[in-house]
Parts: sequence; C-alpha cells; structure tokens
Amino acid sequence: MARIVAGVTTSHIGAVGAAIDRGLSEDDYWSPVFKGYEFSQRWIAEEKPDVVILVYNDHAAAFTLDLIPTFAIGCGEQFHPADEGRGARKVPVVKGHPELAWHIAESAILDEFDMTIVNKMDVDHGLTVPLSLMFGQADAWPCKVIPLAVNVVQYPPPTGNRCYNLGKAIRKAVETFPQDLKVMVWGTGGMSHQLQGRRAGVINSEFDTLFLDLISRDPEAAARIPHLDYIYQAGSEGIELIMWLIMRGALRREAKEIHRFYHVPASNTAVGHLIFENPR
Amino acid sequence: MARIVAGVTTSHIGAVGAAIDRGLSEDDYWSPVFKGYEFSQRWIAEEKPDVVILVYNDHAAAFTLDLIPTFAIGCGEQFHPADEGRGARKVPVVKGHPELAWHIAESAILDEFDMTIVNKMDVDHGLTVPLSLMFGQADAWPCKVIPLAVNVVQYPPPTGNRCYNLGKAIRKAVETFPQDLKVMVWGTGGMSHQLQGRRAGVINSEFDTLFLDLISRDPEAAARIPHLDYIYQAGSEGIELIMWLIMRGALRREAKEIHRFYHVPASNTAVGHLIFENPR
Amino acid sequence: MDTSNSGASAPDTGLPAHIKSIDDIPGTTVFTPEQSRRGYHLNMCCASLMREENREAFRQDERAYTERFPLTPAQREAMLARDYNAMLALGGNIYYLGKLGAYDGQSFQQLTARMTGIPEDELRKIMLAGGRSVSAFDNEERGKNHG
Amino acid sequence: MDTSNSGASAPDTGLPAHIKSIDDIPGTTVFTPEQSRRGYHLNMCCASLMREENREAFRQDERAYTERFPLTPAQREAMLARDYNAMLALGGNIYYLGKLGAYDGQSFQQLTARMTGIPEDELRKIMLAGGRSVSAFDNEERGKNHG
Ligand SMILES: [Fe+3]
Ligand SMILES: [Fe+3]
Repeated sequence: MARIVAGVTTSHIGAVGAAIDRGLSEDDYWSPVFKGYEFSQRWIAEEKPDVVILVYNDHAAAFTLDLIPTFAIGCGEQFHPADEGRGARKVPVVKGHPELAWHIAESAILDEFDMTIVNKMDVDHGLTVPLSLMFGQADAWPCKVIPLAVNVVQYPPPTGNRCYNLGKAIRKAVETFPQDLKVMVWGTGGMSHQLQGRRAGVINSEFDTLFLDLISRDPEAAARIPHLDYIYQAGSEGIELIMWLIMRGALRREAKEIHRFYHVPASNTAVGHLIFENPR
Repeated sequence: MARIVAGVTTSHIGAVGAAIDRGLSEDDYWSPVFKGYEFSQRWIAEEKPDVVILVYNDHAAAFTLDLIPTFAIGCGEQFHPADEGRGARKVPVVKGHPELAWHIAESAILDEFDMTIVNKMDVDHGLTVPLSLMFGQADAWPCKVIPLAVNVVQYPPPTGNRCYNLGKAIRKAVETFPQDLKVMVWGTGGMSHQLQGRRAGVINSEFDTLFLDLISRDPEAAARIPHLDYIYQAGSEGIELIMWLIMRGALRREAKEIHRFYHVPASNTAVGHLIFENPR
Repeated sequence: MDTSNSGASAPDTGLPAHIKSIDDIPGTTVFTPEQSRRGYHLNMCCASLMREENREAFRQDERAYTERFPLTPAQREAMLARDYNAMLALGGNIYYLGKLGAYDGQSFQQLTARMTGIPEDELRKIMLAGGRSVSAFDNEERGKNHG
Repeated sequence: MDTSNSGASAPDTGLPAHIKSIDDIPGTTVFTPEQSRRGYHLNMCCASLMREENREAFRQDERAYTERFPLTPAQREAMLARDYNAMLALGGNIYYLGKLGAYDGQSFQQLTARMTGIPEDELRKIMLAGGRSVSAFDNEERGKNHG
C-alpha cells in the first residue's frame, strides 16, 4: 500500500527561483535563505520519496479568469514549466503519477470534494520553486509529482477548514492505493507578504510564528482562521498559507515537526519552511 | 431579495433539439414528445422568470479530457451555442447574469463547495434543448441564464447527496442576493438511456417512475441512490439524473409538483419532465 | 447547512444481487479513470472534429488526420472503420465518439444500431415499444460482460 | 471522514476591532468578484503577454496591442503608463499585472516601490529590517482605505 511518510511546507517565492537560476544562492542577500534548506536537501536525499503531492497555487499562468478551479489535480503524464511573462524557467519537465493522481481524484470526488481533473497544464513558479529548494539544480526531478492547484488568486479561496479536510481525504486516498509507494505531501506558499497596493511590503513575523506553531501543534485551530485574518495579518498574498493546511490534514495528527526555518526577507516575502514526519 | 419561485426538470435530448430545429415537432413520432411541454410553455410565459439557473452537463464540448470540472458555474456575460461536430444549433446566444452567478459562486465556495468559476465557454445541447422545450423557437431567450455544468461524463460524477446539498447552497445564495429577482432552477438530463455498447437502447420506466416519485416526495431518499443503481437501472447515461437533485435541493422541501410528463421514446431516451412551485 | 442525508439507507431500486460494482454491468463500459487514460488520444482526436477546419482536414485524408494524434494502431483502425464497440473497449467515451458520429451525419439511434447489431428499423420499433430491458444481458456467462 | 472542525472558535490573531471585513483593510484591494468583473479585460490583456508572439506585438506598438482588448480608456492609459495603483483600482489583479511587470523586466520588489512610493533602495532596507507593519495604515481616516 502507498503511505504518506512526510510533509513539507515552504514558501514558493518567484525571486528565489530566479536567484537559483542565476547562480546567486551564495551571495550575501540570498545565502541566509538557502541555509534554511541545507538540512532539507540532505534529508530528502535520504528519504527518497517516490511521489510528491505538491499543493500550490497557479499565479494566473495555467488558469486565467476564463476558468478558475478551486481545486485542480494534475492527472497527466507530464507538466511543463510555464512562461510567466519572460520565458519559462529552465528546470526539468515535471513527471506526473497519473495512476495515483486519478485514484486520489476519484476517491476525493466520491468523498464529496468537487475536484477539477486536469490532464494538460503548465506549472508555474508556485510548483517549480519548491522543487528547486528541496532538490537543488537537477537534470531531472528525482521523483514523480502530482500537482494540486488551489485557487487563492480570485476571492474567495476555499476555507481553511475545507483545505484541512481535503488533506484528510487525500490521506485516505493514498492509504487505499494498492502500490507500495513512499508519498510526501508538500504545502507551499506564504508566509506573510503583500505584493499589491499602498500596503505592499508588509511582513508579520508575529502572525507567522503563531501560524507555524498552530500548524504544527494545533492544526484544527489553524483550520479555523478566517480569510480576513490571513489577509490582514499575513498580507493579501499571505492567504496562500491555507494551502499548508492541506498538507497538514494529509499527515497524521501526531506527525512530528523535525525541521523549522523562518527568515525575513526574500524579496518582499517572509520565508517559512517546516518538515513533518509521520510516525513509522 | 431574489427568490426561487419554481423548479423544472427535463430531459435534454440532442435529437429533440434537432427535431425542433428541422420543424418536425408536429410529426407522428415527435408530437407526443412536444405535447408534454404545451402546459409548460403556457405556464412559463405567465411566470416570466428573470433568471434561470440551468443545471446541465457538458457532453465533451466545452470541456474535454484536458480539464474536467465537477461543478462549473458560468459567470460570463454570454455563452454561445457549441459546435458539437456538425455546426452549432441556430438558437439565440445565451445571456448570463454575472452578478448573481458570481454571488452564487462566492457563497457556495464559502459554504465549502469547490466550484470552478467559468467566464468563457460555449454551451451544448444539454443547455440549449431545455430552453427550446420551455420557450419554443425564439429570436432571443426571454430571460437570463446561469449555466451550471456538472460532470457526468467522466466517472466518478459527484454523489447524489452532494448534488442535493449544492442545491441547498444555491438556495441560500439566491435568498441572500439583494436584487428583486424571480429565479428558477432547472435540472436537466435523463431519464433512462444508454448510448453506448451492446446494452445501448435500454429504457427502464419502472425506475424512472420511482425516481419521479422520490424526487417529488422524498428527495432525501432520492439523494441516497448510489451511482451503481443509476448506471444499471437507468443506463450508463441515465446517471445524468443526479442533476435533478440540484434543482430539488434548491427548492423548498414542501415545493409542490404541478406538472408531470413521461414519455418513451425520444430517439434512445425516456423523456421525463416535472414542474415544481415553491409555496408563495 | 444540513448536509447529513446519510444514516438512512438507500432506497431499494431492485438491483440484482450479482451487480456489485460498475464493472459488473453487462454490455456496458463505464468511463472510469482507467478507461479515460487508455482512450485519451482517441477521445481527443474525435473531439477535435468539433472544429470545421479539422473536419475539413479529416475529410481530405482521414488516415493522415488521425496521425496527428498518437493513437495506438488498434485505436486508429477502429476509428477509421467506425467500429464503435472496438473504440469503446479501447478507451473511447460515447460523447467523444459522438463527434465522429456527428461528422458522419449519424444519429445516436444509428450508432446504437451499429453497437447492438440490431438493424435500424427494428431498433426503432423496439424503442417505440418501450426500449430494451436493463436485465437483458444479466444471465450471460461471466467474461462476456464487457464491450 | 470527520469534517466538523467547527464549534470551537477561531484562534485570536489580534485582528484590530475595526477590521470587520475584507473591505476594511487599508491600502489593500482584495480581488473580489466585483473587482474581477471590472478588471476582466485588463487582466486578460496582461495575461496575454505570457506568449512570446504577443510580447513581440506589444513591443512593436503597445497602444495598438492594447486595442485588441476592450479596455476602458482609463484602463488603457493606466496600463501604458505602468500606473499599478490605478490598474488595481480599475480591477487589475497583481498576478495578472505581474505579467506586464515581467515583460518590463521588473521584479515584484520594483513594482512594490512603484505602488508604495518608497524608493527602491529604501524599500530594500525596510524589508531587510523586517518589512513594513501590517497596522501602518490603520489610523488613516476612512475613505482613504483603498488603492
Ligand atoms: Fe505564490
Ligand atoms: Fe445529456
């Protein structure tokens, strides 16, 4: 049977991807960011997941206003890096795991989650930057990836509670998949940042710390945080943090936080990163 | 405030649209079908809804395997009839009601329905045939239409229970919309039919009658019918009947059936049609 | 919102005891995820016929047109031969295949005649008499259930 | 599956008492349905710059390119002038506008400098010192909240 062995949360900041791609990761500004992932890269090289279910949001790249799915699961064979306005990132093509992805879609729909099934889409920095952070520069990603895109661009996004419960539905689906697979679930985005308007540039370390603590030790409480609090406290784009709840719901309640990293700033954003391990 | 005044269910058979478009509605084969809608056309001419929320399924026209939303709500200004393989039906463009549609989308998402918001799509016979049946041949449709497309082509569709509850969420959304609008909800598709394979051509009047009775008098029981029963009893394409549950959930429990019509056959399909009125 | 319609049991629709899953329904191929993966390119090839420019290209040279899509040889031959049962077995979904039928000017009743092997006029009479029975194939031996 | 995480109340994040809805957050334009409808064509025009052929056409003649989209005159002028706050007020969403920024080779930090009126080097220092405070604008008079 497939099993979820670990969860990862991480910011997925576009500028971090650009810094990696331009070889700037050791300069004074960026090296403190990448320091936080040194443990993680060693850890994942040992853990060797077969599949990562990568929860992220599309930033108006694959999905525009023509069609906005709340939850879209990528069931295709592969996904190309998106051109977000200045050419696509030169990172490897993302290979999917259609069998497991379809199984999750089927199971979640029968559990009354109204998934959108996607066979063809490009994946933007929200998905590729976490891969770069965890695996570094690579000729090919070392595992299969199931993209799970969550709408957080168009208000309203799903509630935190809904995200947390989708995570539980994913857990159930993975645990009923008959192949022997080591699966991780990653929740990406955040932490506090606002990219728009006169209030752009806000950072809220106090809220971020509260959120890191809650997601780790009291996820049900984290799941009750209203949209309003995210948007005010974490900035309008900090609402991305709801995606971490999908990861957390997919992990067991007693999963153990084994790594925490928090750093301000990367570009306009607070960087937050956690690793959880499920009990063996 | 907007209010839901009535509900309609009807088959949306493509061949019926073709018969209308070719002026065959008075021949021996087709006239018994259209007889069942004579009352309905008079009734709706008096009722004059401002908006119809039209629940239907896209038959691999607007949505292909590239992207399959479970529930897609049309929030655009207008929707053109789709070319389904031999040119589009020559029926009027469908005018949307973006304000109410977005309001429903927002309300339903906050109520934890994972809607896909669609601004641009063509609408196929599943949507245009019910308009033709209820309004006849027209130069312009006499009301605004909000398309609500439900996946029933790719297994698994949403459960009956989920559809029924989405109807309730739509009811709540409409009742909190501040404009004074007369709204109807239509659930389309069915009744028993199978278009594929060696078993194509099955009809099950017994099941259809049971379903007509349950949807009218015991919708909670209807909502518990499993997919398997639909596919076996109503044929593989009879699964469309789950869409009637969205209409029924949007109406009040005590809504009164004021018209019933059942006829076999239209092409390969059993025709079923109900009208419900909410208490005033 | 009350979403708890569970608890009570489902109404009895008279489902035969041996029909335990969607795979048990004779003569019926449910478009499951597995079928969807198998038939992806076949279905997308048929769906492409919703555009007049593609229909025109298909008209010019059917085989050459299908070669734009990575169909399996069996899918390609089934499509060119209009063998609907074979297409269904190879992952086709009837609504996608229906675009090919529409291109050919075939009604669903005509497609049904092809898939069931019942002549068109006979089928029309059967439908007028109330259609075929859902249990028609239930007593078939196992192994014949599909396609 | 247990989906009942309700009942208990939400954790206290220290939200100021006068912030009662997403419309109350100063200096912030939430991309609500209303904004989305207002900014549809502006956002889609910016999104079209994700294709190199469109960027090339935009490079040739920016104004002519924008005329492919039914923008309001105010939206068109704001886009040509790279007035991001005006675009936000006219329904722009920052991720769509970001495609225009990317076309211009601007980072989000550079866009932030434009939107806040804080010079780039100063903003960089502010971010290095921990960023701006979420409550920075809370004491503004009402009516100045947006944009
Ligand atoms: Fe992001
Ligand atoms: Fe249909």
